[in-house]
Amino acid sequence: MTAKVRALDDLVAAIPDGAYIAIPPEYSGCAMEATRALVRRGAKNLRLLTVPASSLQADLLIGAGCVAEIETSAVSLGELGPAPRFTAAVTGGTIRLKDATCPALHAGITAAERGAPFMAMRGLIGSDILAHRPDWRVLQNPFSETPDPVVVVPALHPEIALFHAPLADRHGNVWVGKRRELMSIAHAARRTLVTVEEIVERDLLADAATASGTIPGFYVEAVAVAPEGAWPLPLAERYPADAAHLAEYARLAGSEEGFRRYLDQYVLVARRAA
Amino acid sequence: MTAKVRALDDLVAAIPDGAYIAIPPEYSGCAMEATRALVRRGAKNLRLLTVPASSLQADLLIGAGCVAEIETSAVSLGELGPAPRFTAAVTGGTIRLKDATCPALHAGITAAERGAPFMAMRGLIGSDILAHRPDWRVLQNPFSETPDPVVVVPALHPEIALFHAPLADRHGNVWVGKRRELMSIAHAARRTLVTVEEIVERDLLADAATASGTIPGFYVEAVAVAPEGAWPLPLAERYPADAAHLAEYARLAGSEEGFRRYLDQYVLVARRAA
Amino acid sequence: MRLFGDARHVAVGAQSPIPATAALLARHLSGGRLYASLLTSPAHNFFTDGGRELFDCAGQGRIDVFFLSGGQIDGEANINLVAIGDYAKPKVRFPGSFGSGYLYYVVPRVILFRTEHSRRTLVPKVDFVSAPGWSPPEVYRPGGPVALVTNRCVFAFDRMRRRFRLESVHPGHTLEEVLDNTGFEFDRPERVPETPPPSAEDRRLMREVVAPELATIYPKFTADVFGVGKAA
Amino acid sequence: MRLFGDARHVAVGAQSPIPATAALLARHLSGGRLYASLLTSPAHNFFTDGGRELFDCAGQGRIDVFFLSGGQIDGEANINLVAIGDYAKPKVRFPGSFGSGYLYYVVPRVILFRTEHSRRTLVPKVDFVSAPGWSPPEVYRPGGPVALVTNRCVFAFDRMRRRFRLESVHPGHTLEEVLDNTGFEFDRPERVPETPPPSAEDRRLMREVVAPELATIYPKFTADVFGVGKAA
Repeated sequence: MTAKVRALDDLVAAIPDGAYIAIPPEYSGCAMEATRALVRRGAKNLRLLTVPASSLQADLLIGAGCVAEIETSAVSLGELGPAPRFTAAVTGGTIRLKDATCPALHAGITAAERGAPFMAMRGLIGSDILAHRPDWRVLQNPFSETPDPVVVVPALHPEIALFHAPLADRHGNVWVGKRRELMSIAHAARRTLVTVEEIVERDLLADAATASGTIPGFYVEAVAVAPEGAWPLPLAERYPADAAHLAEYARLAGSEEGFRRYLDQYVLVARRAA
Repeated sequence: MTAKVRALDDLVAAIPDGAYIAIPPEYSGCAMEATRALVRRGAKNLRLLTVPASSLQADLLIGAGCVAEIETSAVSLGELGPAPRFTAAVTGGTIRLKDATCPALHAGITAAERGAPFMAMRGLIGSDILAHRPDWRVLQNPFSETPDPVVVVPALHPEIALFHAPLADRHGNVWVGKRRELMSIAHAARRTLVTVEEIVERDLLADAATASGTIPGFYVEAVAVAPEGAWPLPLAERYPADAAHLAEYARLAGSEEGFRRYLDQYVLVARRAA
Repeated sequence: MRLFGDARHVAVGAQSPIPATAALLARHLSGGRLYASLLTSPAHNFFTDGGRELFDCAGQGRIDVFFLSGGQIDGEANINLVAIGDYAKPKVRFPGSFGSGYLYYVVPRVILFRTEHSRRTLVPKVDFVSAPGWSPPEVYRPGGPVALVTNRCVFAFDRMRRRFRLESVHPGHTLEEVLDNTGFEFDRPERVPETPPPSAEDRRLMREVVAPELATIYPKFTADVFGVGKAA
Repeated sequence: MRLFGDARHVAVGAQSPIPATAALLARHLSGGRLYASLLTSPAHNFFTDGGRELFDCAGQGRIDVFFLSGGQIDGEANINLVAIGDYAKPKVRFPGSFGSGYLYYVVPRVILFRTEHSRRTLVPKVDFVSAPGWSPPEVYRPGGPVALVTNRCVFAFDRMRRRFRLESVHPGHTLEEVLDNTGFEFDRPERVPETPPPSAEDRRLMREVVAPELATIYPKFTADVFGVGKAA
């Protein structure tokens, strides 16, 4: 076993162009420092799977031209309005888009976690979401004697799960606490790459208090330290969102030219001082 | 909202005869003190769902005549051999039995957690487990163009989840740590009744360290204090199995008459001193 | 609050400051009996099983009330959170459907809200159905819309007739104004009552208790509406 | 150990003291590289997502080796963990199938073990198939049996021929004894080798390191086999 703790650039280098990457929602643990490194690297043709929605992370990658396809339930800057580069890419037809609804993406991840080929879910019948998803199916519920159509979605097997968490140890065990969606995408993905605030020297699985919120190291290919690595997004129990910075992003990213200025100032430069 | 913390006898009185009850495996958190109270009460016609297997708890309830039906992947005393009252009831034809395999029961619970009518799973094709389960179905995988049969099992909706955990608070939040199967059956069941080692005065959801292993109180109907409530089975991080007592059980329960002696000595008497 | 019925658990999704205000107010008025889960608030989020738990909970029948909005809402209560114009090449793109393609079907009392009450938002027919207002009888659908609240009025939704009915017009607004600004047809009583305003005590609770709780997730909203200081 | 191949993760279910010994020994020999998950041992259980995680992990292709036993095992490697005689009114009832109806299909290297090598246990045809030894081509089956280890010998399983082949006979046992006590037909080489015994170092590790670790979950086994004191 090679050491699980890597430098951030090595972790980012392990993400090939064209990779199919699962990312979490903004309240969970987004690997923003790694995302900026991907943009600096000039990553291309990524296929993003947001589980289930995204904000700045997807918008930044799309605006920087790193993304060929996105499957998502929504990309939005929340209170600050629509995600401008996502919106421009969709109206401009420059990315492939698979519109979903949150629990359909959770269902696909659950199927992958369970090793099942598909998962059934309620809802969706009669919606245009379903009408535009030829890769989903509608079955008659085999347990019903009366007509009962049920949507089934295929298992989602991302190649890479990429996220940010508070703690990891040297065995690659990663503490996520209540943020269980991070555990789910690690289960579903073939490879899991994680940035963390800090590496602890103790074994996170050895203590019952931390074990219950820890992803075991055998799911994790590599971890890299990235202090404030979710910035400007929040990290639960650690730091809130940087509201002023996000407002600046929303303002600048409203135009292609402003977005380029944002990249120059915050992304393409060497890593910001903490 | 009535108070969530009850006396043990009140909690047991809330389980009606004929109830469909989900119970966890022995390494998890079995409400043995409540189980003995059920036997003393003379509970009848219970339908047990072991998620996924059981040991002393199911054997005791079956031997005492409380059980009409059991769905299980196995009932066994582990190193001490087969579960004698379960074995006698099956060979004697005195209970209805639904044989399963562990992940089929997890799949049924997952379907219930998700509000899905059924869950697909691999395995089982060509087994006699499947041959004896007319309530399961085999579908062609709708995502495969070549023949690909897949078993689907219906959602399992137990009326009651009954288990034992280390801690609860006054809001009914229950700390289970790594024992997530307890959380799953609480999600799937209509009513959840829990015995605990102790009630703490703090809010288990307020602290990130405990929150990640806590079942929120809105799933929990009632909790009751039962010190050493899993005895003679183990409770993780708290106490090991009482190996000598289990050996005595295995010896006595080998015969109907010995089992009656066991009941007289350990179950039908007033609660043992802690 | 009346729209909550005898709910035990109200959940509020992302980007919903007004519903969040209503939910937290209702929780305070219930003395804590009512669970109010705000998905994006660490302090008002009782979930411990990850991002899917809200949907699981709703599927289990444990969420009684949810709020949904729409870029467009039509007279059959279809909602559109996706796009205006041709889906493949839209004129306007909204963020996306979030959980609406599921929650609208399974939560018994869905309250639609849309602060901009105009013919642009309340349309005869949505361009994209994120979730339909009603479903044929063979479709599993324990949930659906009960009301639509706008900045001008309150509509109730009649599931049998598949139509909205005007319930009340807010103080300072008129029936004519509602008729002028609504793109779909709706029923109405002969005399349309005025929406009862929140009591002085409710207004105090919202300003003094609820708004500070909301400030970490909706800093802009609470600053603009309640004058509560922005988060650092 | 040879049977583990280049495994990264070996899991051991309930009631499997001998496989647990082998797995922990392999973990020690690998310098900790190999994950050895013993489901019923708090100290050797890396799972944090509840009782289902072993099965999930196996379904994800993350478990390389698993051990299964059977009340009966037949020559096509079908295993029976349920009953002898008529299923509806059995003569003998075993505990049940546990996870075999799934794990036997999805774990690439399943090692069957049965300490009682007799015509009672190794039968021409099992009375109940908890899990079949092989499946027709349309059935999803990345896993299955690779070997059967008994108290007398080691069989390899040939998935194409659907037959066992005698690999080696343990020291102190004979081919004739194996033939006399096996209820099914099997292939064998012209000269059957002797099973290599564990090295002195392996025996020391098992006795001094592995047995104490196992004592909390298999007190009877470790006391009987290694003379390690029973748990309190």
